[in-house]
Amino acid sequence: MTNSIDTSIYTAITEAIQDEARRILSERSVIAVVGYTAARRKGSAQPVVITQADDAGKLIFSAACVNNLAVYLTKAKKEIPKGGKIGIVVKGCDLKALVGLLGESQLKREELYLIGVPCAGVLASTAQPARELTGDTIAPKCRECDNHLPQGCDFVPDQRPVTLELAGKYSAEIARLEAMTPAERWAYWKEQFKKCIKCYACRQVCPFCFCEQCLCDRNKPQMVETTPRPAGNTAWHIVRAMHLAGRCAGCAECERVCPMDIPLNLLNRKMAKELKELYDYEAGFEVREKGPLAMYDEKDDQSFIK
Amino acid sequence: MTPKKTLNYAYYPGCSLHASAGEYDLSTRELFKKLNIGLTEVPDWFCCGATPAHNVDELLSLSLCAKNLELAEQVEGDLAVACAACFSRLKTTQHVLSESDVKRRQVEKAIDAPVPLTGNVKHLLDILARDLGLEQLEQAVTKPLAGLKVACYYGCLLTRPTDVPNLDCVEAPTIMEDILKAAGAETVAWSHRMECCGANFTLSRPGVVIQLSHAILDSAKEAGADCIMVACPLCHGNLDIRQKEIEGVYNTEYAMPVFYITQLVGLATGLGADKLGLDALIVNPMPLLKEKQLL
Amino acid sequence: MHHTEKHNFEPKIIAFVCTWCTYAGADLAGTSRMQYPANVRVLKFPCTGRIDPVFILKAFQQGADGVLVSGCHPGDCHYIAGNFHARRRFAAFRKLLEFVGVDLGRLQFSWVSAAEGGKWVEMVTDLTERVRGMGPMQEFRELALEEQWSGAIDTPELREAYNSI
Amino acid sequence: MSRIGVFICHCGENISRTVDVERVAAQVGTLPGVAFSTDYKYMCSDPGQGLLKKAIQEQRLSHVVVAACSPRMHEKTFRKAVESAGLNPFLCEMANIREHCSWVHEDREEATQKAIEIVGMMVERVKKNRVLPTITVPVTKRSLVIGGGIAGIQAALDIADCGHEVVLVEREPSIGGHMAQLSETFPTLDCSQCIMTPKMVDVANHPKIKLYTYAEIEHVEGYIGNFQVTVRKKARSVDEDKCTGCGVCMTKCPQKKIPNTFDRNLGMRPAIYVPFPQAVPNTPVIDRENCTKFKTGKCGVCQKVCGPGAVDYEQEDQLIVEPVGAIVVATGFDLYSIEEKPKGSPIKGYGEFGHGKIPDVIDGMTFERLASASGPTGGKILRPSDGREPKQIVFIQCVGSRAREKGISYCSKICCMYTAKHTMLYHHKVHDGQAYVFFMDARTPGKSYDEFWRRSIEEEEAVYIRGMVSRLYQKGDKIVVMGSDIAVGVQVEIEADMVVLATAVQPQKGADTLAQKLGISYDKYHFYSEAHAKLRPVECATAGIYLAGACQGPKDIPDTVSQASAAAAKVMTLFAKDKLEREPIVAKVREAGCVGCFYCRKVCPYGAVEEKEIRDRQGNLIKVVAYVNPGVCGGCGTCQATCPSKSVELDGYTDEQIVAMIESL
Repeated sequence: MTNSIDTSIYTAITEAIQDEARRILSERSVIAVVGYTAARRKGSAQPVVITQADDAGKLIFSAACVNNLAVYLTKAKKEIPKGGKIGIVVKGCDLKALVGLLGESQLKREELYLIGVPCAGVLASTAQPARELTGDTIAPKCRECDNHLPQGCDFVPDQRPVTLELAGKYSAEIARLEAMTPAERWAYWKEQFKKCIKCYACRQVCPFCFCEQCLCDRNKPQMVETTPRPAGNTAWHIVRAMHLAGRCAGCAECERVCPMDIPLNLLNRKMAKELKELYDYEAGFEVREKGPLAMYDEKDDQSFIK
Repeated sequence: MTPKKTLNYAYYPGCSLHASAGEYDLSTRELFKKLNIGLTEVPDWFCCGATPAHNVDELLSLSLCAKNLELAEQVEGDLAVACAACFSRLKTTQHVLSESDVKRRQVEKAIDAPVPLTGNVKHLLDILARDLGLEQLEQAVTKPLAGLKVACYYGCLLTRPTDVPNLDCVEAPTIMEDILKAAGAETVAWSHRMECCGANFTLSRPGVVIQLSHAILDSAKEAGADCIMVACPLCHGNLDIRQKEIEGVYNTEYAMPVFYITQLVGLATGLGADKLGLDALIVNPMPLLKEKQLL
Repeated sequence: MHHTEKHNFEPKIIAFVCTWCTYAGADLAGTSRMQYPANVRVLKFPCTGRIDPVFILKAFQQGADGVLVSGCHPGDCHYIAGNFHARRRFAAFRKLLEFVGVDLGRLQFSWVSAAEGGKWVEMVTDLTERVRGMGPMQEFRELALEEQWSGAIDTPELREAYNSI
Repeated sequence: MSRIGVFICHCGENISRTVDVERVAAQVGTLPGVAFSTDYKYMCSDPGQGLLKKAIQEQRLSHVVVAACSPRMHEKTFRKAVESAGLNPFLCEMANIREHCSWVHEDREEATQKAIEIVGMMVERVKKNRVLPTITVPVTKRSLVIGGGIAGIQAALDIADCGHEVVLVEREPSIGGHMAQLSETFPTLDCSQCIMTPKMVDVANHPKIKLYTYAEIEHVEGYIGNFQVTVRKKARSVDEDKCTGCGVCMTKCPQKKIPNTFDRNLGMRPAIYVPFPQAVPNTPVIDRENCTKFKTGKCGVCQKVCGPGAVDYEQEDQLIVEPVGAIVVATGFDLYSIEEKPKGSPIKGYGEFGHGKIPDVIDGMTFERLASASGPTGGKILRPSDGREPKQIVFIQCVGSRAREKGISYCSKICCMYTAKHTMLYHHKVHDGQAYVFFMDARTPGKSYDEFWRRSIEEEEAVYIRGMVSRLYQKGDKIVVMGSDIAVGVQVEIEADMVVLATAVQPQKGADTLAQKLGISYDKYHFYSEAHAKLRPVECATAGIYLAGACQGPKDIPDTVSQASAAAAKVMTLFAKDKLEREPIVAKVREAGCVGCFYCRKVCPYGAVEEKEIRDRQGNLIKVVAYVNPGVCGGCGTCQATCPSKSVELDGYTDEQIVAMIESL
């Protein structure tokens, strides 16, 4: 097949991750490693936390390792033992989220041991886990990936991913929507938001939705209608996109877990694009104290203000 | 000697180098060949408009350079320029057009093409001192210019005005001295390295040129220089071709050879007089070069 | 004189303003007895920095046909930099609203100082007339009326199952 | 259930002419929660307020809405009235139905309808109002003055004379600043040290002034009335209590070849030294970088010759914490240097003036030292290169100032005057010499200033040439000055013996770092920013911090002294009360919801947000949350709009109040 993607290095990466995890666990330089392991269904993978060097052999890396494990360091950290440095397996996209969390005082770099993965891409949520990784089965976010080789990690296996030039789906879709009239766009999103069942899986999986009490769950005052009606859904998704603006680096987990297939990452990518154009800001490349909406320049654009 | 990286440039000689300053063109090509730096002449290039156009018609002067910049896009690599006046005009055009959208649109309409504003326009000095690097240049020197005291003359346009050419410190550059030191020569500290030679008044108001160039020659001599080095055909014309005339007016004698930078660096890399066009210089450099045993 | 004629549609305009500049500017319009459409309702904030984008959303959901956000000119903020933060926040938020299909003609941002009573009148008048021309903000209103739980799962099987209940 | 009272004011006829006030009162009276509703001719009048108070007591009202004029007009009046009736003042709101309604609309029906909605909106809002206690902050009646130049000295003396303790911190070993370096001062030509040194002695002897020299500000915490300032007192290597100031150590020090920075490196000083003979305190300091003892371990002469045994090589830096209530910043200025600047610096040097490499091209301050009777030449004007008297001297003004291409576009304000002074001093000392001045404009506003400038031309024979200098170069032992005279339109060349540059006034080095420690703002040149350019010129936007002198912008001595006294007056005003009261419109953190992302801290214009650790009973850290210091919070609410979980809330403008208003419409 012409657009198949070479994932042969994943075997070597798996070995390297296992060796490294074994080393750091046996030296007790970390107390746990968060990584991926094989799941029951053939070819699939799931997150795992290992605390014993003997369990290092459980770790894998494959095209099915889609999850962003960063979330296990913040709100899902109940799974993680306390009181020491944590090792974590990160793809480039996951690393961007981690970088954001470091900037938002949610994590401390010295408490992490980052095992970076040279990644050629992972499978789309719609593809069968056992399928070959191709230009057709690859996750949409991987098509526009600019971080195949994570930078600034403590350990990165020696392999170099071979990547394929693929047309970006998000940028094309954003351009398509931007070309519409407001009414057409409203109709499009209305259909999308109507589908929402307010399961909040998008919120649950997002590394940046780390608030202990979400604004949208408050009832004094009720800022956002909580029922899964179109009005409340629309408000929820607008507020969500606004809260992630300048922070979301595009791990696209929200979109992956959405049971109703709402193109959530599209909103996030649109905001990222706007902030890049307005303030030349891109999330996730370096740990920065202030995001674009927490700072200002006296010369900022104000052409929209009369 | 091979440079660590391959350097290739589009080359814009400019009118002078195809006429009165043929030796500058020749020595540039030969030196670059020697240093393994590729030069490809921009096809179909034409006059940059220096020096009268910008005094007469701004749109014309910008359009001439813009078109040349556009032509240069066809050739791979940054654009190498030898003449200080061409360099100044091309850089000014880029600067003005990137500052003013209105002018850029006018020019684009005039030349019927987009103006490349981001391409690098580089003077030879920049290429030798930075792209190739002084260390590499020093390694290429086989016959160091030992004992030759040179007054490096920058003139007006290589570094000025502030923020346009960005070649070196605007008022106290050292790039020529750096290059010549790498070539083994001794450079003198002197007062008139940045003064005007009269440039384009050479035909219209020779009186002014004689006065200004005299001050330059005088000061170089006072500083104990054996010769002057330039990187501009106009300066060269005033200091070299008119030297005899100046001597006559002021009743003095300089016999001060005026070299192009490529000629002196060429000598240091072992190129012969024939490949450097030394015979084209009006003030005969041979006695000096023989005295210093450089030929 | 202002609108002696009656219109078929009187838009509801909600203005979020800072107390130091725009609120004072609106006061000045009053003391100068300037006239403008009575459609605007003013909500006073200490600073544009306090204005949460959610309020704008809430205003539209509450039936506003147009929203005006106005504060101190850059450099004049009583709180040093609140308006600078607000400027970035709203630059981003309006792009988001635009992307989900809100016509930005209904959302106006302005700097109105305590001395600009005339500018306040102009802002309110312009926005009111513009929104009047655009007609009512139907989008959020219609949305609020829709009760269905999930529009996309509208398959014949489900419909049949629903009807049989 | 709230019992809200609504009072509709007619404002004479101002409101009632276009708004049907009775109808508004009747309509609003039906709103849930409204227990009482009435209208009255003049609510703000004594009887009007009486009506309000009576209703509160008789009707047992829980909240009040007064629908009348703008709250900017009478909110204070009605809140006070409400308070005197026993209610918390913040349970009263005003609905603006005059400026925002009756005065701007003519249609009675429309205006009445709008008034009903405005009042209704405020009724919904006031239901969510909470009791807010007035915030009082104690005031520590001591102040810190940073910088011991004339500005700092003046401010310190004024405050101390008023009976309040002052901590004066100076970076150098002696106070005095730049004024101590000057020879004479314009426009009176009185000797600078003669007028300066008595003030320095006053500082040293003042019982209320605690002086730290050779000391810097390490750290500042706290807020108006309650700052904690950590001062680093650098190791002087001489015990100040023991030293008698006899000076034997200085005469015996074998290392005497260290350029004297006080004399602009024209003279030499020993390694143990006082900057100048009139220094305050007159205690020497060891320059450890140049001292043989510290470099090689050998020598120790000063310790041997010191009678009282004051020399202490083991001395270390001390950190001292000083509690103060107010801070005056008076760090002064520095001079632009024409030397080549590091790459990428927005400020550029002067290659055309030789980048400072021509020895007889000096700056104005160096000329001051040459002209000073206590200077390195004993007041003779002599060339640094060969000690000859310059017969032709050229002064160049606006070197760096008003030169955008060099990175500075402002006017340094003092150079026209001091250059005029220099030409006079020169003429007084070198009778057969000629002074030339290249200038762009002569700017001489100030009492007796223009007369002084004219005197330099008319009586002291200085030749003023309008135009700038393009180049200086050394030719033999002369300096050739190439310039233009734009008045005549010719090029000018002068062969000078000495050139004096009036270099731009810049903020003191490290002004930005100090500003960051203090939490005050500064402009792109690092001059400190005042709270308002016209109306609050000596206050910083950060409460409790005041500015004096050239740290805020170029200034001459009279302006500096005036501003210093003004800053002192502001401090004294603050100290006149025992407690500070402030409006309780401040942000508060809901700790349960805060996840410590500190977005609030990132956007807070006041630096009011601090970290607070939440621990369990065993002392284990649970989480770190934000804490808003109510003394520092300015009350803008930017934090709340930014907080993702709305865990910080601005009292008086809570989400509940605002949403209630929106939902009422």
